[in-house]
Amino acid sequence: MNAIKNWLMRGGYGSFVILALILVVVFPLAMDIFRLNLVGKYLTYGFVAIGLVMLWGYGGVLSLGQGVFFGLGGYAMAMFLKLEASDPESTKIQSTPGIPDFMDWNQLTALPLWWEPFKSLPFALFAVVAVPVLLAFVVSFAMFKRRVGGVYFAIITQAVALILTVLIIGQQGYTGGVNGMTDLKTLLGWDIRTDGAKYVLYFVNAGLLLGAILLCRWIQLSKLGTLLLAMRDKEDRVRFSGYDVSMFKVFAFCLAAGLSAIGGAMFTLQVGFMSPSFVGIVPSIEMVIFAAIGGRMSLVGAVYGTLLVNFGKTYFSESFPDLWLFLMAALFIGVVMAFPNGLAGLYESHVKPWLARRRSAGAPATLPVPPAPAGHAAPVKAEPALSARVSGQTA
Amino acid sequence: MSNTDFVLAIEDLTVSFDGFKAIDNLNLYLDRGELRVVIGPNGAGKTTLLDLICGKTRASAGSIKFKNEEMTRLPEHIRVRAGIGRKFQTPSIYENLSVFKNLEVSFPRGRGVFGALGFRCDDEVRAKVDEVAGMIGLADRLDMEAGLLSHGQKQWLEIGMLLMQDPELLMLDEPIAGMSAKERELTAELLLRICRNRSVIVIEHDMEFVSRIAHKVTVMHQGKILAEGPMEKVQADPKVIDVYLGH
Amino acid sequence: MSFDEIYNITLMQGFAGLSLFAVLLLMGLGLAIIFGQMGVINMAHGEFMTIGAYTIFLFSSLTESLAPGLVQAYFPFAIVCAFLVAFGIGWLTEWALIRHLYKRPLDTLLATWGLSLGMQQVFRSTFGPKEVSPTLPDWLMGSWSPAEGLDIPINGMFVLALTVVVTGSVLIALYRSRWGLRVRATVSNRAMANATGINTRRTDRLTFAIGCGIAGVAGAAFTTIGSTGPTSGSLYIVDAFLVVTFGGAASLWGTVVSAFGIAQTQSISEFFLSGSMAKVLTLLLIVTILMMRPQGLFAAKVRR
Amino acid sequence: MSSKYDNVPLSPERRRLLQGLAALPLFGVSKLGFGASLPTAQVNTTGLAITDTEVTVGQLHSATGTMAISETGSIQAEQLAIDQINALGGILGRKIKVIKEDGASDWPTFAEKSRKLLVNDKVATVFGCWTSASRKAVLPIFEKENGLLYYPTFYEGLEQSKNVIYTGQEATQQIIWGLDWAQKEKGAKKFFLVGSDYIWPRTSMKIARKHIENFQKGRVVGEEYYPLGNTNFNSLINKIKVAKPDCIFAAVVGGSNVAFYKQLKAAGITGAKQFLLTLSVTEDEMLGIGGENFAGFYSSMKYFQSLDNENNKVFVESFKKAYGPKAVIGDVTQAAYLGPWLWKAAVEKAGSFDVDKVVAASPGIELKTAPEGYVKVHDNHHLYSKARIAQGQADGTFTVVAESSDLIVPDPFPKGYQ
Repeated sequence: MNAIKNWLMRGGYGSFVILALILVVVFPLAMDIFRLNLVGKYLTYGFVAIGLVMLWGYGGVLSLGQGVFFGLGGYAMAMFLKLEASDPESTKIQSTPGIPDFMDWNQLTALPLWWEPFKSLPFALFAVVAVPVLLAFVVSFAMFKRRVGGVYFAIITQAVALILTVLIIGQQGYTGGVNGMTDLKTLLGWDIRTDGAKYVLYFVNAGLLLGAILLCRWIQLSKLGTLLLAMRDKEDRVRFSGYDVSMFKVFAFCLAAGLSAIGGAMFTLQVGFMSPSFVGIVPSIEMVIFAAIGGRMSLVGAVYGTLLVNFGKTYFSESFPDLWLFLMAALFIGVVMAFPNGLAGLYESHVKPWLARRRSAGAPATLPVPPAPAGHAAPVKAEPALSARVSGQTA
Repeated sequence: MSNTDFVLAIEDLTVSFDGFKAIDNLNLYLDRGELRVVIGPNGAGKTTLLDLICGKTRASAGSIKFKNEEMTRLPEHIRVRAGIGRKFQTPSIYENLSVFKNLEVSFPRGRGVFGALGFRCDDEVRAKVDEVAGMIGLADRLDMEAGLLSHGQKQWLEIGMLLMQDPELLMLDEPIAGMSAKERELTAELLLRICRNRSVIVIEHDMEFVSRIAHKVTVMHQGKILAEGPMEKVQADPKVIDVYLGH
Repeated sequence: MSFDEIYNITLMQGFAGLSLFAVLLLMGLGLAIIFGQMGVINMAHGEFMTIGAYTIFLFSSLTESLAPGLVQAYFPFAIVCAFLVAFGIGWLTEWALIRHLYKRPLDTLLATWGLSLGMQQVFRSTFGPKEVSPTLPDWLMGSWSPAEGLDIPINGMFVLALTVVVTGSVLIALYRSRWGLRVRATVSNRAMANATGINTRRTDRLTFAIGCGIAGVAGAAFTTIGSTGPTSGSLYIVDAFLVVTFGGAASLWGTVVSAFGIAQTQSISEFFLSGSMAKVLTLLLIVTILMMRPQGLFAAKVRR
Repeated sequence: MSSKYDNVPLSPERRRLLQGLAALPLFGVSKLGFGASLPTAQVNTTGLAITDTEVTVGQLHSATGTMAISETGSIQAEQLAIDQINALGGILGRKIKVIKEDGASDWPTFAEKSRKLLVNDKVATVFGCWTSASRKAVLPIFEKENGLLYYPTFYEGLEQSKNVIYTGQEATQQIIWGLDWAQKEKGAKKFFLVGSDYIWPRTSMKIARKHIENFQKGRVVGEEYYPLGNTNFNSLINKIKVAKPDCIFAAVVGGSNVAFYKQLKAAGITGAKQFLLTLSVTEDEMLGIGGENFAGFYSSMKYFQSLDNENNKVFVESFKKAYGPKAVIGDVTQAAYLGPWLWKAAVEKAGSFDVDKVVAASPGIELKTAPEGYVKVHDNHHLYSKARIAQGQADGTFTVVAESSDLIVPDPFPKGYQ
């Protein structure tokens, strides 16, 4: 017992276990499949948020173009699903049956060559991660080698997001344009639109997200994590200790890109389509705020931040659509001005000392684990939104 | 000059910022095991010289050879791995990490991305940390957060972080600035101890300290070398006196 | 196609590039001051432009209903007012928001992004979601036709002239006025500037407000060539940042040159390629050059 | 938005309770009170949110974001029609209750909200969507959950769904007659096609090109697309000047529209000198563009606010009464207004709110009171409607100059145009 307890305390895994319980047990029991599917969708943004924790919180590099990777991952998945949905039988109404509908609308008469490999699921899954990571590598290698950092990097990632959006929209014969790729139906014959499939996908998604958190936590606890933190404060010292600082940043950027891409692919599977509205600048910045609200240093906090903002968005846009933007604005400004470390920081600075005071008599004092992910601060905060949504649903 | 016994051979080194020559056609040779002190008035180009050697600044012209290998075009981390260590003027340590972590991170293993991922703190690392910590007098402070150390201790820690890598050339920019007399004394001893098996370049203003540690002194002025030699000789040089007193 | 026609088209295309240059420069100028001189990333810059545009619209509506006779004359006053309104709001923004964040430049980015969202909603609640156009005086409409088949847009000339005036004033102010001296002193060494008796906080606030005011003028000028809606500002913001970054943030001349380069590239490639591809090409070119020369076109070499 | 549309949905428990009560055959007091003709159990066999006194419908448009500019008119028109229907006693004795959702100009949000309306709120029908992208995003959901959508915008065609009634024109209805008119009346042979870069302009221009080249034996001297939101058209205008077309055929949308016409005017291309026919300027867009910039150009639509008939006079009057004298009505606004009325007619014909029955009853539904004149639902779920050309005036209004003599048959998959 004590061994487990120690393990939980040491790595800050306690909050992880709580999150896992919430995602895997509480949500599925408390929500109907419609709400659960929504949560699943939010959690796909969680991948981006934890990627940003690694990149921004740990690496000190802010990217305003994470939507690019989310989108690329999503598109790679969507291409496979779209091809499967476009068998000659169900597209016989087209002038060229057997190719995706949007190609037919744009007078393409044959499947473009670079689409061919996406007929294979293993290739598509490989591409989901490989394409975004490769792009991330090319972009970041060039820039970090030349010491482009901070604000400049953020602005260039924005430009990349803009370029990709314009490209996707402009090349609609190959990409589906503004509409994106819609009407995705089956994965190797398995209908992803049924309630059963949505449950399965939700658990796969939650599992992957928890796995991703563990992976990132492991990286944080490795020397690489120490170096990332060290670089953020004393970049020159790290460089003059013989480390190739730029490669560490490239790694963080590629890691964040790969995670975002997995999120994108899971988004496509759960929502049933992919569109360029995720690639652009606005969604990319929104994803940054998910991480900022949760706490840019806390993996678990970032997931809570994502859930909280999205629950808020859904709730407010249903009830007070006009207020939503004001609330979003207030969140941005408030978090930046008052709680730079987000909910996790709030938990560290207020809730934890309070809990400690209450317990101070019995339990031994806990060692402060500097960047420990926050635990129960967020769910407490999220409760009003949650209960409003959950009430009356069948369990 | 091709192959030499010098650990460091700098020839015709020039760097200019928008036409202003901070280092102007400079030549400097450093022997193995030598402790060289560079002195000179403010703006003479001392720190710029160290920046050029370690790669922080790129040379406009000239050559820097370390153990007969051309360094001028190499990136900083490669120069460090070749054996050049640099300490900055203000103590540059990881304040949020423990002393132990500070030293551990500086251990020259697992320097690539995946190497760092797989790095484990084994006995070899611990032994090295203990050894260095003993040298810099922080053996009993290993678990302390580095930010809580005194100013002098921070300076020593940074030197210790360099020692973790066993560099063949160690460059220290004003290591005793802001130290108490007692700390200066300890630092001088430390420097004399560590230069036994490596070369050291020190930038310093404190003449008493300089005369205590220096094997040889180089006087810089306006990006050029004004004089070079043993302390007594340099101190007697009328050009040097002129530069120091004429201003 | 006759020689005359080719000549005319070349002239008009040349002017198209010039007027795009004017637009980009006007967008970038305010930002160059705020971002370049102060290091603050103002994502609400586009919304400050929108403030200017709505000021013109308000003026136009008021003039039409209260003093229809003055429709031909209101525009210059409205531009001055656009500057003042944006200046005032910029002043307030600096006081309420920006001054707390000087040490965290990436956080100013997030906070001002939030601000821009809020401002958009204010516009929507005040002016409605639909796009509006002020009634322009007749002298701003149509074209100047010095020869058959040659039409030079008057609104383009107006924007160009305004850009020249604004840019000129900014350059003069920055290099000839006491404010400029204070700004440049603060930029190069804040602590020293403070020590020599410059009130850097006041300088910051004034600088930020002036940058916002120029954004307001830009927005006002754009009402002659485009539309104004609650989200118009977000159309401009990335372009504006690219212009400034590409030019080299700290240099106003860089901004001028980069606006010129980007405008000519885009305008010429648009003429020979499709509109979407021209945009992609221009952006790719900018990003590639920035990757090779991250400090931008013009950057001061500083001994560090 | 005015607060009068903020309908707070019933909580699910309460709704279930009401449904349960209504299912009790003896509990028919309220029915008598409202004089309803049919018991709920009979008109609602699929568990929709219908009580003895109320039928719940959804409305799904963008109240925020870039598309709010365009969709506001549709929101208002649908609400007006619903208010009017309610004032007449509702449908099958039940008042219409609206759950309004905001798609926020974001396609995934549309998908999320449509699923909420269908799965959670069990609405009987949805009036909504504006852009093709939002419709494409919700379409699989409507087909999967068997919902019913009334879609108001003129669009690119190439689609036909059991679960959608398209109250706007598909592309051929808007384009072909207009091009023929341009050829006949204006003698246009050389066309320059300009559009924003997305599916609707591209498909429209594809149809236009085929028609011009294969059927009219004319020439397309240029075809250009600009990114959505582009505001700089000077290079394009020079290209047009080089090509010297008889007709500029335009489908530029959104904020680009305003910049496009302002810059045309500034470059000396005015209605007096150049013939321009557009598919994308209604009275709504005119507000932003400004009449002086569009004066003399032509627009091809099925409806204009200035249409001179009794239905339209009444409609315009009630619309202005509801939304102020400055309110304008564009083509889509009118098409959106048709939605609730077409649904009412279909429900009453079917005698049921069940989606399958309403869908089955829809083809052949006529509306003699439509502001645009007589319309009828085709078997392919699009409307038969007339095509009209109107010329923009300096005061921002349109003057109708031509009207097809017959209703044009909708043909979402036109042969010879693919």
